[in-house]
Amino acid sequence: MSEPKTHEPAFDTITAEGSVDPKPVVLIAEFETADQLMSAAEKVRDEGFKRWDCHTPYPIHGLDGAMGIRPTILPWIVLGGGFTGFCGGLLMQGWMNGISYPFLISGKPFFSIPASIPVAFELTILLSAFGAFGGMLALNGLPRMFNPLFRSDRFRRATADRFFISIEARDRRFDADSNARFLRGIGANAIEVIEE
Amino acid sequence: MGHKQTIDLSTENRSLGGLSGQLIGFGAVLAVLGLIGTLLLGNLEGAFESHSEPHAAGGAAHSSDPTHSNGHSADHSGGDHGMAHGYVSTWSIWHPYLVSASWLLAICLGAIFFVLIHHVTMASWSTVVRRLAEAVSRNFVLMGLLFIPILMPGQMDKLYKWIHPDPGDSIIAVKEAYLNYDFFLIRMAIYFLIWIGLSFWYHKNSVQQDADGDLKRTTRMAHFSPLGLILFAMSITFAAYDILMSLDAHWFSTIFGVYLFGGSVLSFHAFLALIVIWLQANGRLTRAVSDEHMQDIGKMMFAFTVFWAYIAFSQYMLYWYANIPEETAWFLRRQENMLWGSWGWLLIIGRFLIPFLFIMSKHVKRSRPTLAVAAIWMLIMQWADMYYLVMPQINGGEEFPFTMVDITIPIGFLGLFLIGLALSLRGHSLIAEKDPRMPESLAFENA
Amino acid sequence: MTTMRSPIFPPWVDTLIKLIGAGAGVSGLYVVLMIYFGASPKTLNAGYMPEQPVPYSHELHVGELGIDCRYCHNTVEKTGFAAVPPTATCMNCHQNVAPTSNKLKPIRHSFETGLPVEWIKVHDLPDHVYFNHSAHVTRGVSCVECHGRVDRMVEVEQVAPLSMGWCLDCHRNPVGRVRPVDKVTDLDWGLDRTQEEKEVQGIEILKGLGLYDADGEPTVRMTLLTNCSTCHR
Amino acid sequence: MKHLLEKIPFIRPEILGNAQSQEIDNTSYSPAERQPWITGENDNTTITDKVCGILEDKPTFGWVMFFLLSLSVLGLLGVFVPFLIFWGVGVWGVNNPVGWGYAIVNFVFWVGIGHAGTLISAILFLFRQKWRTSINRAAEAMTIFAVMCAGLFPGIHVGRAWFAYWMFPLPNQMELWPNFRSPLLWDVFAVGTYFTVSLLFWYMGMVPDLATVRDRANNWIRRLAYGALSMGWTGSNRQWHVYERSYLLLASLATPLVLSVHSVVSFDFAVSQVAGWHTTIFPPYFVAGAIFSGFAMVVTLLVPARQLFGLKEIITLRHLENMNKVIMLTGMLVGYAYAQEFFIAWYGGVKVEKFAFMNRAFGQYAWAYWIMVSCNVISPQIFWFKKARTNIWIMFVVSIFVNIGMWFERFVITVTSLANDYTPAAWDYYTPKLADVGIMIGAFGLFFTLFALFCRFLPFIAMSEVKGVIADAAHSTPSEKPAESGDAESAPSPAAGS
Repeated sequence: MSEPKTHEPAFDTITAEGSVDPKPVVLIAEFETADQLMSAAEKVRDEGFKRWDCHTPYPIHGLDGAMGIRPTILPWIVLGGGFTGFCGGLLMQGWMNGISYPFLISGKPFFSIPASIPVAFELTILLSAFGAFGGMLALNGLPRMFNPLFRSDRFRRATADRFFISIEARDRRFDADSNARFLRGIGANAIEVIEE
Repeated sequence: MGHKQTIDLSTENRSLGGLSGQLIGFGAVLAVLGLIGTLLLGNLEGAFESHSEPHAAGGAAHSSDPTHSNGHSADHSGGDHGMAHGYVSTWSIWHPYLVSASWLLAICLGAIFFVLIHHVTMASWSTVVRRLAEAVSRNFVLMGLLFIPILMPGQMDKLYKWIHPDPGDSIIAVKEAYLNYDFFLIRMAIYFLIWIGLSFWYHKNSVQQDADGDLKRTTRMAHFSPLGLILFAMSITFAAYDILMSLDAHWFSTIFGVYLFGGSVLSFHAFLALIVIWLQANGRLTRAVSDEHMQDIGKMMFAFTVFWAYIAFSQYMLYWYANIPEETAWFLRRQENMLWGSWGWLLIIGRFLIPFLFIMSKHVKRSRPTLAVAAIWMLIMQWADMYYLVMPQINGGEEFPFTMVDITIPIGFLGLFLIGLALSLRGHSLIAEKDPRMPESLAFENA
Repeated sequence: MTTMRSPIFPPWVDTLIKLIGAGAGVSGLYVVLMIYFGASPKTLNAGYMPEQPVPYSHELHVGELGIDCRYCHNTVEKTGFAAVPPTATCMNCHQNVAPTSNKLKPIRHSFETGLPVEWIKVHDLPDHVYFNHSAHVTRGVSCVECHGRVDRMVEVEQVAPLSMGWCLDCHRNPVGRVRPVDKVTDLDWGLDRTQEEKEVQGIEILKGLGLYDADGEPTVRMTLLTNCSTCHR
Repeated sequence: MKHLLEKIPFIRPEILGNAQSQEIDNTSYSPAERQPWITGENDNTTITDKVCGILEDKPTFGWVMFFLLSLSVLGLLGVFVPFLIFWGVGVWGVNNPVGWGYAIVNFVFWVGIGHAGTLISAILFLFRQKWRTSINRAAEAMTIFAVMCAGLFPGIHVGRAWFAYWMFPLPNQMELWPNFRSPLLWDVFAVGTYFTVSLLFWYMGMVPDLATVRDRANNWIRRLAYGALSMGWTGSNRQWHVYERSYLLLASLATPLVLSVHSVVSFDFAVSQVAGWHTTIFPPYFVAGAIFSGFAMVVTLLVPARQLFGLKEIITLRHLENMNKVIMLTGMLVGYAYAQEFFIAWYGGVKVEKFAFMNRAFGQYAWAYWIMVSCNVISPQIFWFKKARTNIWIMFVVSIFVNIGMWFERFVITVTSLANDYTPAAWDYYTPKLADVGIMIGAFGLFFTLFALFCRFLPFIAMSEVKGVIADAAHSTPSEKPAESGDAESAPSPAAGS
């Protein structure tokens, strides 16, 4: 990985405005098709990179495997939310109508399971959904308004019709030159390094 | 999608072959066991005495109990509550018989629904198992035969009070135009004609396609399926009213047909999972039906577990909340005493809660042993549900009329059912060989 | 080739979002606490002590001289409304007692002209509440339960919040708050009793009213105390 | 016929919108192969251009007219809601014995409309129905707006609208809690949860598309607005992984939720003892009716929208045909429920029940009943014919019929049972007043205004999902053929496609 630089670097560099001592933070490689990305991703994974990612306009079936992403813990968060909602819903109704404010109306029991099911059910769903949405944001670190990737104009097509691999400078195997050559070799048609 | 290798069907063992003998043998053993058990235990418990003695009834477990002395049906139906009854309150052998018959009928109903709905939606994932469903649905013939004894003139009044209503029972009098013996027989004939017709026609077309590969058959089956579904919907609804709801001729519920439907589809998927697991354990269809398909069958089991609970809750909730006597009577018999009350909880927990939590996970659905456990459990629960619909009328729900024939009859019927299944599966492929959607089905993945 | 570019949002936006999030949480909590404590009738209504046209001291008249509440508020046992006494009631005594007092000038003026003294109402319930004094006083609910130790007040102030929840507190559990009917205006009553003793006696009184059964369990009539239409007619 | 219509200026595509897309018939069935969902020569680039174009190009004449018209209808709400709040609910026609009038009819109607969105986005997602991708965004938006319209009615019906928050279990100085045994409170939870979850689902589905719009934006307002809304989405696959899981979970949560909402709404009626309301089939029947009316509204909206925004290749005839099939199916389910109600009313032998249903069909509201039956049960039957299912004019007309019919269904249920209840002495005929009608029409204005704004400012099609469908189609066609090709070719297939 430490070959001497003998030619012009195979990538463009984008530097942050007003940066005093620009250092590379992330490298992006563009691919034309999803298939190219898929096979490239497998190779990047096999190369031993850790802090890298693919960027695609739509979720690509099988890419998780190609990247070696492990299953998320999100279902457990959702299950926890649902459990809280159901028990909380029953306890809330039992306490409010059965203990705190028992109120006789048309001879119905203060608290009963059948009449409590609808509200407990809705709260189960509501809190599960909060778990699913909030959990998704938390696990993905969103919202993340600032991202060095947004400095690249080319990268704007990542949400439209192009496929990208990004490698962070924090990765142990990061080296702009050799990484760029490696990615070119596996089908990237453009490489950019973003510096800050 | 495109990354999965397509399975070559020609290397797959896809005929029942020697297994048919095994299945028939196993079925025969069960049938004989059931028959002997029923005769023996039934005799011990006095089940057949009712033939000679019109009022004799009740299980042995209770016959020694002085407070529930045998057979005073006249007392019970006329005297006890000072009101006319819409139901027969005396136990007869036909009660457990009907429980078991409706239990297996539900599986057949689910099977024909499966065939129809997958044609109407042009679904592909299910193509690999559709032949099995077609074979199961052919057991309607057996079910028709099993229902004949109940419908005999001298026997049916042991189940259905409306045949000989109490004098002055104005509620039954109102519905006499519908609830009368002749019309009932005609309706039963129509239901079974519809069911047998649909199942044979779909099975025939499907099997013939194995030979000629005619795509028009697929089109024709798809074209007929919406009409088939309408026939199915109407027949299952009124069959549910006739066979199960009219056991208490005073009681009524508009959702009752949907209730039977939910349980039917659920128990069919459970049965389907078991057939597949059994076939695969014997080296049939080992690769054609993949984990992905099992997961989908499991998903349907999960979905209909929830659906059943939804329908059951809707029915209970609306009657419980409004608290109108003629509607709650049916539920009161089922929850006013410990035994039937516990049975209700058994259904809530055993039929909904446990399966719901158990097969929620994808791993449980994809693993054969766990799915088999879930499927067997669900089939037992379907039986428990039918038991709950039929039995609590006896003695107005005061007692728990469990006898050993409750166990032996379903075993015997299951044996017959398996023999019927073996006969239907025999002689042709276990898979709809030339169905145009087979490649898609084989390559199916849960994405 | 090197190009320079700035992204849509600078890095501090993410910090700002976190701060806003935390700030929203804190201010949410602040609003809740403000409403709970700040807007509570305990804060807003209790302690209301308007200056009356005549500095009438309940402490002097009731506490020291021992005039019974019902001497002036003479309708409490018969009607829903606790009458504010007419000037004539004052003059029963004050024709003779301190007849020339400067403080009593408005009283004398009222007596002469027939115009009422413009007392300021302290315990004022909303119009949609039908509070009936006789219903309470004749069933053993003492004046002190709602009005506090008026016999020690130089100027009358509102002690209780008089909120609906406060009313319901007692309506849900009246056991420890009732006393023999003849002790209703005895504001000192019960100081020598423990709460438990009061409750034991309270149950006996409520039994007499049919609110508790012979076994000391609340009867279905108890639910009338919390029926909407009991207070909102 | 079609050519004639296109000669009328207002229907001519170039006046209505940028209709550069072509109508391509992809509705023929062949058992051997499936028709593509997206027609024409479309790839990721053209899809992005077309969908983003709707909100990047200048508004079309058709859109401006539609928006202004909706806005002016919305004005009715601005007039009548303050009128109602100022004077009280006496301005409505409700009185004894019909204490529930247009307000609940409209509430149930709009909640019902709202069901299609979640059905399409959640249930069809679970059933892996790829045709949802072209229509789910618009349908979900429609759901949100319909539920907003629905929420309006209970909100203003409480009389003192500023106390509407009493419906929620908030700690208060009165030390009171809501009555959880009341089905109306279940409604608060059901509709509230439904709105919240639908909103989350809709917004979450939109995040990747908002990022697309952000990345194409060429002025700072758009970059800022869409940048903020898209939360910094980069299409990262590590994020897609969690995102897809979350989407699946939300779909599996929304599925029972959508069933529960109209079930709970049906409880408002069915747990009572009012004859004609108290029927156990109400919950599933209301759900079927809700899906029925919701799909009809989707068709009503999408048929013009695909024309207006040039989306005929993305929302294809086959999409519309499938929706029409669902309309036909649910229409028959509703018909099934009508029939069961009648049968059991007779079979049950309860006189008041029997009277309630006979009265519906032949009593003073027979006109409403038969409007309902002909619109809901009879009119969708035309979809047995494929020509009708794939003709946009016919489906548009039928969808309007269904909307009318389903409104009348709620009217029939609510009013007939109350007007002729257990006390014949109190029987009366319900007549709405001006404020009833004004608020009902105004709610349509609110709905269409919001929908028009959505069309202009948010991505109308779930681009990222449509791209996935295109990718799947590209993958599956070549790779699945070879293994069984021998068999497939041996079959005489040419006629099968017709």
